[in-house]
Amino acid sequence: MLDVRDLKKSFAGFLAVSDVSFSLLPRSIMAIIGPNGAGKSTLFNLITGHIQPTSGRVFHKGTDITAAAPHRICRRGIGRSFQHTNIFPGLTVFECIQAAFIAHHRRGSDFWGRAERLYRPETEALLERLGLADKADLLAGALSHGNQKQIELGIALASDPDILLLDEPTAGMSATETRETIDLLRSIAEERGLTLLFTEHDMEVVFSIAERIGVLHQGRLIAQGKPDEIRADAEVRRVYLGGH
Amino acid sequence: MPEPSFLFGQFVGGLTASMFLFVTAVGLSLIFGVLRVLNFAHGSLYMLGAYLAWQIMGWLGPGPEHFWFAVLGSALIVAVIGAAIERLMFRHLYDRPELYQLLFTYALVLVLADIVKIIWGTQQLSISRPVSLSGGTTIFGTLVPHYNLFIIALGPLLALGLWLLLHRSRAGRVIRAAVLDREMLGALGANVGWLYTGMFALGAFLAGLGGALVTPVKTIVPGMDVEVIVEVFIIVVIGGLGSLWGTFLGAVVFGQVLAFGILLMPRFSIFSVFALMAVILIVRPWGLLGRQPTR
Amino acid sequence: VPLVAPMAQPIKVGYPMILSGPGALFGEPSLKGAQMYVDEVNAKGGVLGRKIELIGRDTKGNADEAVRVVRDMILRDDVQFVVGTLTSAEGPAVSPIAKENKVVFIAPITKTDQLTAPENLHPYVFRSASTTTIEGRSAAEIVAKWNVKRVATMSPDYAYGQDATKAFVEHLKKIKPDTEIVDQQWPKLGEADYTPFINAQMGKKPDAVFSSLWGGHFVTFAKQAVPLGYFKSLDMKFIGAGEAGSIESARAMGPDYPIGIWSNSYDVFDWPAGPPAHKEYITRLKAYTKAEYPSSWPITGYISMQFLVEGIKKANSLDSDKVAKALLDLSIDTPIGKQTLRAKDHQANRGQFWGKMKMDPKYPFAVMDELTYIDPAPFMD
Amino acid sequence: MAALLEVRDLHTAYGLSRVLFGVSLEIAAGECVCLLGRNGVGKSTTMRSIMGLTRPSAGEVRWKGHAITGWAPHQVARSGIGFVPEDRRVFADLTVWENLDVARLVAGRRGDWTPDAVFDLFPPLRPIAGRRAGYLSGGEQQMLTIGRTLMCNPELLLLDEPSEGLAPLVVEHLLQQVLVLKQRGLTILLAEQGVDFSLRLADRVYVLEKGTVRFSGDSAELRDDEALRNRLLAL
Amino acid sequence: MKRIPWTLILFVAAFAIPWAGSRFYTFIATDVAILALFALSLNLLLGYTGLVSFGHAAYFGIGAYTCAISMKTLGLPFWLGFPAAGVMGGLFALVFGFFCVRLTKIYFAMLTLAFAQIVWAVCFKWNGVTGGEQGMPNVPYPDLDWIGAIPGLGGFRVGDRFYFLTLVLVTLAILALRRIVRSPFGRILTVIRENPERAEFIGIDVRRYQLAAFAVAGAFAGLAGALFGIFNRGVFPDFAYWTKSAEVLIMTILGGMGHFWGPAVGAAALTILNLQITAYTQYWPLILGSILIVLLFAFPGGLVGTSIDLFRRIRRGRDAGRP
Ligand SMILES: Nc1ncnc2c1ncn2[C@@H]1O[C@H](COP(=O)(O)OP(=O)(O)OP(=O)(O)O)[C@@H](O)[C@H]1O
Ligand SMILES: Nc1ncnc2c1ncn2[C@@H]1O[C@H](COP(=O)(O)OP(=O)(O)OP(=O)(O)O)[C@@H](O)[C@H]1O
Ligand SMILES: [Mg+2]
Ligand SMILES: [Mg+2]
Repeated sequence: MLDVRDLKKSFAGFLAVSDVSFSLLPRSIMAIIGPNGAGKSTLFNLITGHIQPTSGRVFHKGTDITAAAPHRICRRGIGRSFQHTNIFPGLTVFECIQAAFIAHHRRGSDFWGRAERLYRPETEALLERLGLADKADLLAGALSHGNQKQIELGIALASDPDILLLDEPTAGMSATETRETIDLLRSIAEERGLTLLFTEHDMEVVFSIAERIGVLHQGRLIAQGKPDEIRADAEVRRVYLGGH
Repeated sequence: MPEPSFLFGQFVGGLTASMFLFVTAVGLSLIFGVLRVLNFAHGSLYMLGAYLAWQIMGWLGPGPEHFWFAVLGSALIVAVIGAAIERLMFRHLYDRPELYQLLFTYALVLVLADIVKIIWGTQQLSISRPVSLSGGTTIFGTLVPHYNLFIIALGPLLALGLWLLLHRSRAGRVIRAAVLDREMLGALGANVGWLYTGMFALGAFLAGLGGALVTPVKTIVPGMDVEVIVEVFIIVVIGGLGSLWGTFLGAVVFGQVLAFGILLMPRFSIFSVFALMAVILIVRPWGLLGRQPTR
Repeated sequence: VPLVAPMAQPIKVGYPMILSGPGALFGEPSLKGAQMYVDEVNAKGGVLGRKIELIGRDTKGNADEAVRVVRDMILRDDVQFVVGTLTSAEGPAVSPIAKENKVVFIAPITKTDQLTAPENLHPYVFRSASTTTIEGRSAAEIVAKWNVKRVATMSPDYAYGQDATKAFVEHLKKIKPDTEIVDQQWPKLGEADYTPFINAQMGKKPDAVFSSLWGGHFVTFAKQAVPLGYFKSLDMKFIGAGEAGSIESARAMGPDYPIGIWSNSYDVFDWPAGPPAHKEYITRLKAYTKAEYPSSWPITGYISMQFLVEGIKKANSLDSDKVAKALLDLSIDTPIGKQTLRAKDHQANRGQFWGKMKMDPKYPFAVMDELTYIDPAPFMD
Repeated sequence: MAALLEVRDLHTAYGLSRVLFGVSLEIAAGECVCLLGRNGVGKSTTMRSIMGLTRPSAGEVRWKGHAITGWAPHQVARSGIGFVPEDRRVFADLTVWENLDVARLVAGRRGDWTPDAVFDLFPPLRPIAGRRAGYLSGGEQQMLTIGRTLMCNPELLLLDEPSEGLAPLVVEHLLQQVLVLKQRGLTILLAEQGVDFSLRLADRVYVLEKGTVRFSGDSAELRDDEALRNRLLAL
Repeated sequence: MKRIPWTLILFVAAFAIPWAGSRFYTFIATDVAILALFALSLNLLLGYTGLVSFGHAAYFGIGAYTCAISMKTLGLPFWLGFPAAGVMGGLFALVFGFFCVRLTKIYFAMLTLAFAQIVWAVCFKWNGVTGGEQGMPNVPYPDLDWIGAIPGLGGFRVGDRFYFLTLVLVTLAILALRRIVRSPFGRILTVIRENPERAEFIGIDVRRYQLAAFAVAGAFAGLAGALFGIFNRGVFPDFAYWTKSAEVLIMTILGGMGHFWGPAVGAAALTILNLQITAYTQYWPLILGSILIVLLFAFPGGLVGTSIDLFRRIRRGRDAGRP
């Protein structure tokens, strides 16, 4: 599905990501964990075309997508959410999600249709599942931090990707919302056969849904494996997990 | 091939023009740092500086070196005016979209232009060069007026001073922080209000200074506000917004393009600066020394 | 049917003029001059038994704003005549509006030949101003008397500057064929920095220079040129058209004025050899504007209003067509002498004062010496 | 003993949308109090109202017995209240060290905090002291935000979701350090989603719901009573 | 509650203006209608795409010259000149926009300004084609006899007839614009305005859309310019000068960028204010500037935005008062 080979990124001499390789199987759920500043977000940014790697390649279904423009990568079916909330603050919650549908279905070259009439049922259904239905008409930028994270996720889901990259999807969500989000992710992944790659510092979340875990430390992938293997890994415990 | 002394003359001429504009432009750049909006009214402050310098000369009466008092006095008055504008009006617009602030500065241009007209009428006014600098020196076969040499020296000194203030002093760091996140700096305990007033006043001071200094080589007329504003906009933008040395470089390039542009394409000076800006921005989208802002 | 219109109804005359920005320097005094004449006429009981009401309005120096303002005055204020406009874009822009609305339009300042060129001429447009042709040729007449061969020009690069310069060059070559044009500099209109042009021109070592930099542009130019030794290098053989010798410019520069150059002006407040009418006019103007040294621009407004009023008198009617007819070949006595609107091109034989600038101990600024009013009639065609 | 900070019947709205409907709470000196509640109930708004960043429409905030309602944020800050916002508002173009230095400079309050002390608190920051803050990873920014506020030497610390985005080890470390701070006498108001984290740190909790206080009591109470916890926090 | 067809009412009211008796009203209405179209076209960039253009007058000017040259110099009928103005405005916007959309914020604004000034300079200097700085006076009116042939409209003078023509064309153009901003394309533009970076990650080719918006806005500005040239009976380099760009920017901001009709209201307000003030005092800049400042403080969301807000507040207050 997604092949990452020897990916390397240095910022003015500082190696944020170095020689990272892994592959994602279709319909798998993988978590990337690691200390702060390990290079997780940078890795995501490299995969989705946000920044250009210093060296290394990324393949999607066998095609080289290294350094392609973000919108092209997105159109290939790779969606993502951001660690810092990054939504459309001046649109209503409903419009945010609807816009993602419109963009996904490439209706943007239509100068004459009526945007408001498009993908209403889909949007409503998604909002319902996100638990944002009652906030549909509020401005997205006026929502609380946690709610904005939910929209962030919603926008990523609406573009109906095959592969979804989520950067700390539940950070800032309350315990309840976190649980709901996990359930949602799991069920959507199942329904749509989604491949999921995510980072998270909440170990409950990680261990409850990840099928595989990669551990990044100082830009290197120091371990990869099943959750239990990772939990048992002494090095991982030392640099990251601590008492967990 | 033109004679070297002629080329040198063009170079010095261009440099003089650059440094005159730099004084004003760097003020605009400072205020931009505060407002995040190009202040249309900067040219009006420049014009006020020129008129006030003339006025002070009138009050002081004839005297060989009164010019310097007039320059300093007018720049200070303009600074006070700038501070007043910031505190009484501008401050209430900070939480509004930038374009509304732009509209405000535009309205200010109208108001100030008329106030100047009401006070000083539409006469052309003029100030002579200070006696101490009225002479000239021949360098490489070109006569260079002393006043021009003074301006050429003043520009870099001013740039250096401001650079030290903004980038080498702790106060400068606070200012840069305020520009990045006004609200947060306030929550850390900074009286951002006064900081802004101070910055605005400093920017206005420089505008006034620019206007006052230029009087010995230019006529003081209504409309000099609009004339200068476009030029300093260009300088600040081609240099790279927020970059002090960028503004300096922008001014130098601007002056030289004008000076040598007329040799290559004598009748196209009307295009040259805009063509210059277009080319620079196409090649370097953040200006000569500007940086892409961090998220 | 009453034979005389009721006294209460004044005759409305629109006066679109630049009243803001740099052009206001000329527009305002021009309007003042027109107003002064109107006041004088009204004090004497008006014309055809009616008073005149002058409506001044700012054109902001834009052609399209001028059009808007003129329409506004015609449609809303019901002005019956339009006198005004300044730049060479405004005049021709307003002309079609005058034609469309059948309103007599007299241009007091606009110099472009275009305004009254045959293809643009229509029954309602007139000009009491001088033209670029007149101005350029007058200068050429003066330069022809100098002992110079290598002549250069320094003019703003737009219609007025180009046309005046062309008229100068062509006329000079005609009357003094051995002249050589060695350099032509074209700074853009409103140039802030003339140094490059000055340097470039000095490099060509001309004997004399013609310039049509006007108003504040000339002052800025001169302020930058003096310290570079430009005028000295020409031995003061510099002739500045565009009213470079007007009191506005002279006063602005005070003792810094390049003494010894030649230049022109619409009017001078001290014309020793002038007719009594001019002296009286200046006295009245001083009182009216409360200025010790009155501006040289009011005469533009004064004379054009004079033409209009005399035209109305001659037509004995306010009807546009009749007034327009009456204006043809109308001669009037202005403060600066007899002026005639030629029927052929609706153009007055309006010349200017030319002279050599000198410092007079009586005044704190330069004034004209060897003052001559050049009547353009001989070389208008 | 009188409360160090007292919030009485606070009402706050953003434009037309009303958010707080009469929140009251008290914090005694040296105490650590935690605000709990689902997303969007008004935790951050309560803190912003205390700081003066959002002006409450009614109600009162008293700090050491003085009413500070309506004070400008910088006045509140200088009187000794430090605020760590949830959205990590670092000064992006300044380096890590400069961020800390600026805070010290503008706060105008004396105290023990130095950049070095902050680096001891958050060791990952030390090697990147010269990096521009905008380039930092999410967690690094979070550490910097907390450290920066400490540089102001506050007496009361308003911590809005301090553990968000921090790695487990760092969270653990932070917890220990905050406990140390607390022992040194720092008073803390915390808004936190990590129930575990907050209950270990806090002496007392307030549970908010739709802009009002639904429950207040000892954190031990909530910690021990799972049924109560589920009822309050997992509605 | 049934929706009130405001657009239709407005159109009918506007159509009735020539019957009000004074040619002056017709003249103002023509001016306002054309400038409203101009401002609305700018708002496609400003309000919908989040692109601040300081050089929108360029396309207005290009449209004006295109139409004037085709009618006066080439003798083509209006029915060719008018669409040609739109096409040329759009084409030039496409070319200049190609470079501009690579830039952001003020850099974008300044590059648009640079191109606009170059356009202005060309108009100013190209004496042979554009008439140079004196422009091209005497642009002919289109053939309007057919309007006179319509029953009920026979009695009107040419200025009124041109107004009818303008009104119909402007209305059609505005309806098209409105359709566009409500289309999926328009929605994508708003998304870009809100967060261009994020937009890329939902698969939007941001620059392409920005360029498309720029071209569309340029085309409509060109149409407005064509009408303006005829209305003014001449085209001048000033049409493309930066002060014109500033003027239309002010109209748009003043009226309110957040609402479709905002810029039109701004255009009307500024035009009428300007006309009234200049008629009564030569200190119009002082008065106009002061009024602008007052409006700025009194109407924080622009004229339309704030009015709508106020209306909502009142309605909500009334609803709240209900049992
Ligand atoms: N543009 C940049 N220039 C310099 N250093 C950078 C830049 N971007 C990121 N870094 C550094 O690269 C490292 C990796 O950052 P990244 O955001 O990928 O970490 P992360 O694993 O996502 O951490 P966290 O869990 O805290 O979000 C960090 O130390 C960061 O400071
Ligand atoms: N700028 C704003 N404009 C309008 N409403 C706002 C604004 N900011 C917040 N709100 C609303 O105020 C309510 C409370 O927000 P607040 O940020 O205080 O919640 P919170 O409890 O901190 O939530 P979270 O845990 O998600 O951070 C939310 O419903 C939100 O929609
Ligand atoms: Mg990260
Ligand atoms: Mg919060």
